[in-house]
Amino acid sequence: MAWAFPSNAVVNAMDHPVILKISNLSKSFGPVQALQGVDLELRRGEIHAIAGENGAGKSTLMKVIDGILRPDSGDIVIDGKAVTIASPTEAQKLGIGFVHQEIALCPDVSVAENIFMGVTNTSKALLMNYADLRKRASAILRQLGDIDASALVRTLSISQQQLVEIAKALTLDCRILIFDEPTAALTEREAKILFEIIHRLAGQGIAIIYISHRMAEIFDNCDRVTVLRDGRYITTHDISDTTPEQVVAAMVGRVIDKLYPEKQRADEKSDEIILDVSNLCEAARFRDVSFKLKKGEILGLGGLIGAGRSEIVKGICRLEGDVTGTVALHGKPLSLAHYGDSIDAGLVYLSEDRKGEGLFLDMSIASNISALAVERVASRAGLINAGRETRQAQELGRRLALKCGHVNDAVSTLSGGNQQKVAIAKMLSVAPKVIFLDEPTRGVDVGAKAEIHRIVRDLARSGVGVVIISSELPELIGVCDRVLVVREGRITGEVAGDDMTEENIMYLASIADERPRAA
Amino acid sequence: MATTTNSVDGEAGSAGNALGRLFRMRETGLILIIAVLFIVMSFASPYFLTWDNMRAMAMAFAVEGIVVVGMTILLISGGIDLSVGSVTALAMVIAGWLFLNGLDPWTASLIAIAACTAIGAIMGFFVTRVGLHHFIVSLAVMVIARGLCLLGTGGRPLGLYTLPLEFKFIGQGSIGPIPVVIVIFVLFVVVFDFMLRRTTIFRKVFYTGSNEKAAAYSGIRTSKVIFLTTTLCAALSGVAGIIYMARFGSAQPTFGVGMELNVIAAAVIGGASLKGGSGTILGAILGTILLSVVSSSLALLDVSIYWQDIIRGSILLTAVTIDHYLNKRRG
Amino acid sequence: MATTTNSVDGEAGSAGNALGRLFRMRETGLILIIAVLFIVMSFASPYFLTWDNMRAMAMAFAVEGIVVVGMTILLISGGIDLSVGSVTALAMVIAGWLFLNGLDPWTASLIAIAACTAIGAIMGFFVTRVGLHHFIVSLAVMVIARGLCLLGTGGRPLGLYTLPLEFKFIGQGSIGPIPVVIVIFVLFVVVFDFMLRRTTIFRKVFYTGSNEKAAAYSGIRTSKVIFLTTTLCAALSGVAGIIYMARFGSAQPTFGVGMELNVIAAAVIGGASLKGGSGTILGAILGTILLSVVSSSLALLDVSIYWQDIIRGSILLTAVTIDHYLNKRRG
Amino acid sequence: ASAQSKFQCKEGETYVMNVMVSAHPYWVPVYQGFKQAAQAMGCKTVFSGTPDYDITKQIASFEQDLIKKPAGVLLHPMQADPFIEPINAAIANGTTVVTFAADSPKSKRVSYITSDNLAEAKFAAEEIVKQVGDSAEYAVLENPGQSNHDLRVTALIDYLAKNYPKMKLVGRQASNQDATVANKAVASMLQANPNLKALWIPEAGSAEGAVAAVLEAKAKVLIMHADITPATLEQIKAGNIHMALSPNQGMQGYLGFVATFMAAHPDLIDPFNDYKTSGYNPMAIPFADNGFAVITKENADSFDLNKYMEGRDPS
Ligand SMILES: Nc1ncnc2c1ncn2[C@@H]1O[C@H](COP(=O)(O)OP(=O)(O)OP(=O)(O)O)[C@@H](O)[C@H]1O
Ligand SMILES: Nc1ncnc2c1ncn2[C@@H]1O[C@H](COP(=O)(O)OP(=O)(O)OP(=O)(O)O)[C@@H](O)[C@H]1O
Ligand SMILES: [Mg+2]
Ligand SMILES: [Mg+2]
Repeated sequence: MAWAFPSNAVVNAMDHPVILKISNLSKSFGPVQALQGVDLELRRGEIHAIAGENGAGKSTLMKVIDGILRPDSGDIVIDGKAVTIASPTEAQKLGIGFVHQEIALCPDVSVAENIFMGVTNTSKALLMNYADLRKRASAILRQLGDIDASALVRTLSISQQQLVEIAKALTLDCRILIFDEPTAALTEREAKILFEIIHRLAGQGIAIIYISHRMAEIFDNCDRVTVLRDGRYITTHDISDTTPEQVVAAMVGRVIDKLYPEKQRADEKSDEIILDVSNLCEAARFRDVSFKLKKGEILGLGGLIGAGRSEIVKGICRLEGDVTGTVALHGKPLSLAHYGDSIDAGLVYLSEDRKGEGLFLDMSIASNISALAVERVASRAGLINAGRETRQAQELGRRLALKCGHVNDAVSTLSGGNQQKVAIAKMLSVAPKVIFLDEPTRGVDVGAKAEIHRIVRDLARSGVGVVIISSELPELIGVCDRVLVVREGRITGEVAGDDMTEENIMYLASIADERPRAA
Repeated sequence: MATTTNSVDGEAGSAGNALGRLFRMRETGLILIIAVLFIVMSFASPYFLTWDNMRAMAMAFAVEGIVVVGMTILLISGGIDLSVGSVTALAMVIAGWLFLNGLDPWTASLIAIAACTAIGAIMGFFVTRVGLHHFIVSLAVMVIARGLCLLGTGGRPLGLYTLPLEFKFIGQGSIGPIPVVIVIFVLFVVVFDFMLRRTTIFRKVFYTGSNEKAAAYSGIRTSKVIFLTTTLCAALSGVAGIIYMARFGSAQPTFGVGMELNVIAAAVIGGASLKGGSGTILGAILGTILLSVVSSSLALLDVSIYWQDIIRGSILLTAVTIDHYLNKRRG
Repeated sequence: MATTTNSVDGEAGSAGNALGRLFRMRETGLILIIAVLFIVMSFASPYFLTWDNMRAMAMAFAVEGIVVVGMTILLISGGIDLSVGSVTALAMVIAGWLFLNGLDPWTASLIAIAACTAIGAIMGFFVTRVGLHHFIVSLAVMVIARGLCLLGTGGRPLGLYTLPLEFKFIGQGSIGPIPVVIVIFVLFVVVFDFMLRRTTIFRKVFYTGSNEKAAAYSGIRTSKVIFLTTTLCAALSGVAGIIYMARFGSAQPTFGVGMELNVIAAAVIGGASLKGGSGTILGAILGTILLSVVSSSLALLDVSIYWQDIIRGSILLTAVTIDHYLNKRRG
Repeated sequence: ASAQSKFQCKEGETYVMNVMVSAHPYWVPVYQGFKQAAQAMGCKTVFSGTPDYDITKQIASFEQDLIKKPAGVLLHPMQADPFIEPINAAIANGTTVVTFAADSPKSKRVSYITSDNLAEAKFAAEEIVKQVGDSAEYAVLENPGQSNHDLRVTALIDYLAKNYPKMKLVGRQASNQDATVANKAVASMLQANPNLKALWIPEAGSAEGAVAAVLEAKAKVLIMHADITPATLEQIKAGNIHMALSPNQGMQGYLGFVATFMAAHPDLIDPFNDYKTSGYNPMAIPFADNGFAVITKENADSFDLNKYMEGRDPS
């Protein structure tokens, strides 16, 4: 993917009045200074991107605007009037809506009720009108994707939950709408729909704050971009006046030359098969899945939301479901009964749901990282060596550019992207033979993302089997040597080399049942 | 659609007729289990299906059922209250003491209920403002309220035989063939069940209990919700205390020891989660009925007391296991 | 840039000296509160700071402390056990009955502990295989175990005065000036505290309790962990029952009613979360000590029994509030 | 047998004994006495009540007894006033009610059988003075809220205060029939009062814990308690408990049955009084004392309940 994107920004947004002005805002968590003298100016009808590395303070700034956090100092001016926003309720009253980076939905409650939770809260009506809620929820959901409004949220996949979270914000009658990495869990197609909606809202005069680590999105859709670094305000530019390279440089303080690592070289190609999966079936979710993973290559799995990619990989690792079929590692068939066996055999899986399935939020960074195999930081007698555990965390943390206070702090104090890094560090803490990465760079900043890609490539070179699931097509294309496309629980095609284009993958993912496999 | 709706979110689900809806309800399993128990019992004892026995059984759980209502709502919001037994006793003691000191029983009862409500508010304060856990706060209050009962009575029950007839009517009277206590109980259950399923205010209780953060992000003042459910539960315990007083014509400082476990068990059997976010009044009341019918049946059958606990516990375990499988099968 | 962020290798700044570490410990608040209580009491009563009184106070919580150990571990794994009181009594009854029927007391005790372990395993089965909640399973078992106690004794305490001296030594003997009971208690506490902090097996208990799904996604067999903690808690209740038997020289079928609340309260005061994932043995034992010292002090000062509950509850509430603020301030 | 005697039940005539905390061993010999009298008169008996310490449940079980239309119920009402209406309703519906061990005096129950708690307390007080002198320190354990236990304690304290003013009450702790609680309370009492000479405990459960505390502190304290359990019996034999006063449970049950039977058959008597015009039950005995036993080392062997129950049916 090239860096140059045509800017289709709404040019005249600059003439619109300023709706939100933040100046000199600071916020600290104990010793951590998350924001320091930050300024931000938001105009009516503009789409304003915020960029910054993981832990730069983007989410913290948004939480301050939404009244979730109280700033230590600084002013917030809305429509020329200084305000203090003490709670999300007050933010709502001021017309501020917020799509959170961390999905915050009520699992025991229906999709429709979740979407209208804020509305119900302020509603003057005494009684619930479920039929009406469902109707209105269905109408909103229809624009976004296929989700049953009366399903319980707990039954949805993480991407579907992300869509519900977006739908929720759309119901609010707001003038400022914040999206904190809404597309991290979405595929290209859903993202496109989302941008259509965002442009429509901006056209109606709503000011949009848009946070993302995907430069392409920012340059395709936004009018201006503000960059934060280490909790400080760096710069604001019109999109038309800047380039992705400049933004990235402002974010990280240096120039990142290469976004994706080198692909597998021809001379590295090998016919040695690391993993051989054949006829894998699971009653409801996937059928007849067969593929081979060769030494040295990075294999990608593409597909739409709900295609069943995660399910297949979890099935291989015996994490979920009643799976039939065979899995052979280095030619030896494995008999796995439990994920523990998979880990012992050398198969590990990074979950796409880091909060639900990946991390122990209340526990320390170090003990999160060692969770996959505590034995590795313990003596033979089974005694944990705290020093070794700390060192392991520090080493892996450094490798992944983890930004944290101390490795003994709780994971919950980390920014979203840094939490993702902890989850990846956990995978690397064992020396796996095959590593399945489900949306590995979800919410990870450009620099760290490049770093993760490089690590993954190194792993592949060293003989570790790597399978990546990503809904971000440029990533899939940029990193993988070969991509299998999954649709409705079946592998519908395979692309490699020059056939790896967004068009081909999307085609296989959405329409084609049969298409001659690319060589 | 109000009464038989899907219990999880009060929503009717998309498809189907009344029968299908009944089958999908969370409570169906319990209803079936209780029905089986009734059928078995009516064969086992000729006295079981008599009006007098039904009345005696209903009287045994009716007042406690009001506390169950409060506890269920509190559990849904994510809280718990161990003090219900003590607070119930305290309501009796306060009202009884005031009455013996010359106040008319109605005013005395109102003051007692107000006092219990205040205790609930204090618990709510410690939970929402100070940030302590419900368990430990209500445990402390349980001990304190029991102490107040002892202090107020010197440990001796207050004889309130002189309560006026129209007051005793609450606890001892009948409307036609139906005891007033049961009428009051049904009223509370129906009203709160309806409110919990249908009103916007009580839906916030579900949101708060299911994911407090998500609720807060949607602008719901979750501390207020938790404060109110905590207070409501204590207030309903107070109401129960007053009805008990009218029924027994006395105020017993040791009343309700161990009631909390019974009440929580009923709610949990009825589908309430200790983690918050789910539960229904109907289910909780069915749980109460199940526990009560089992106890009453064992007494009616003259089962040896040395066997009663074993049988009671086993039936409880069996019932929740069956209920669990029925629910799992349904989805 | 931000002051202490960025430093993955922050070991240096914080590890610091022993004093700093002590101050950062979760348990420091409780230690301070207990210390204050000791100081106040030693002024209030000349008998407080005597060896005999310390010994008497320690004896008062030592055996229950063993149950607290089991409960804390279970709570950390996300479970709860209401049956500890009944199971403790059942251990006494089984061992006592076997002894009276001619078995030697050691074998009898081992069988009793094995039986309690089996009960724990059954609870574990219902929780992990059937999928019921700990609360309801252990409630049913609490009732059943109590029933078994009654059945085994006909409700009558078993007089075990004839227990051989070397067996009674467990409960009544001293090693030097220190009662054996306290030695056993300290042993259990030290061993389990160490294991919980240091061993890989017990670390998995934390993972499981903190986020069961994530633990499963880390390859941990969470059902096995929960099964084992449930079993362990029941087994330790059995051990406590045997020590009580040796100490009192009798087996009482009604022993330990209400013990569960006390034990859970101690663990929670000591920092265990009812949601699982956190807690320490040391903290739980400090919680036990706090509760016990308060009770003992009130008795020592001969406070009117009508005031004791009120004062006890208030001190409890005050203590957890102070502890909460101390922890919050520390960060 | 020729059913000539009028002191004989009709076919199926049933008498119920209803109690709370029905698994408590106290009821066991009472019910044996109840049954022995019933068998002598060809009557059926049922032991009923609630295993819980819960008045609502006891009332429910009492009302369920009545559904089966027994001839009479010998009732231990957990609380006095709550039973007024249920007892009166029972009598109105043709089931007679006699109370025992605890009363519901404002109800229309026909008779009340009990041991005299005041007499027990007085006896205990005299014994304490006899053993430790009339100017010693003593303490009591309590079970606030349970009337007969309250009576045993307050009566002893009042009696000593009135008759032996130099006796000094130095400790009053609630133990609520729980051995561990009693153990803790007595341990603290002993610390606070090195000169403690005597301990009066209104029931046996607490006594078990108290003895252990006294032994653990190696103190020399005279322990006396009411009621008896196998464990305290052993302690009496060993000399660690001085004496126990136990209501004569067998007679309580026997007398209880007879009184209930008589109350159900008022036609057996035609006394010289106004019952015909006033309409009360001519068999009424306002209060009958079943007496109490003094248990010491010497006679302890006769009070082994487990031995007594060998070969007997508890239900
Ligand atoms: N509750 C908290 N306690 C302590 N530190 C916190 C807390 N929340 C955030 N921080 C710290 O504040 C800093 C900014 O975090 P923030 O979540 O705003 O980053 P971000 O820019 O949104 O990063 P990302 O791109 O990874 O989402 C980080 O160093 C983070 O560790
Ligand atoms: N616990 C569950 N119960 C029922 N259905 C589920 C469950 N989890 C996932 N599904 C369904 O299984 C299908 C496959 O989901 P999966 O998460 O594997 O898709 P995916 O290809 O990984 O896409 P993405 O992760 O981007 O959503 C979806 O239709 C999803 O709704
Ligand atoms: Mg963020
Ligand atoms: Mg997926």
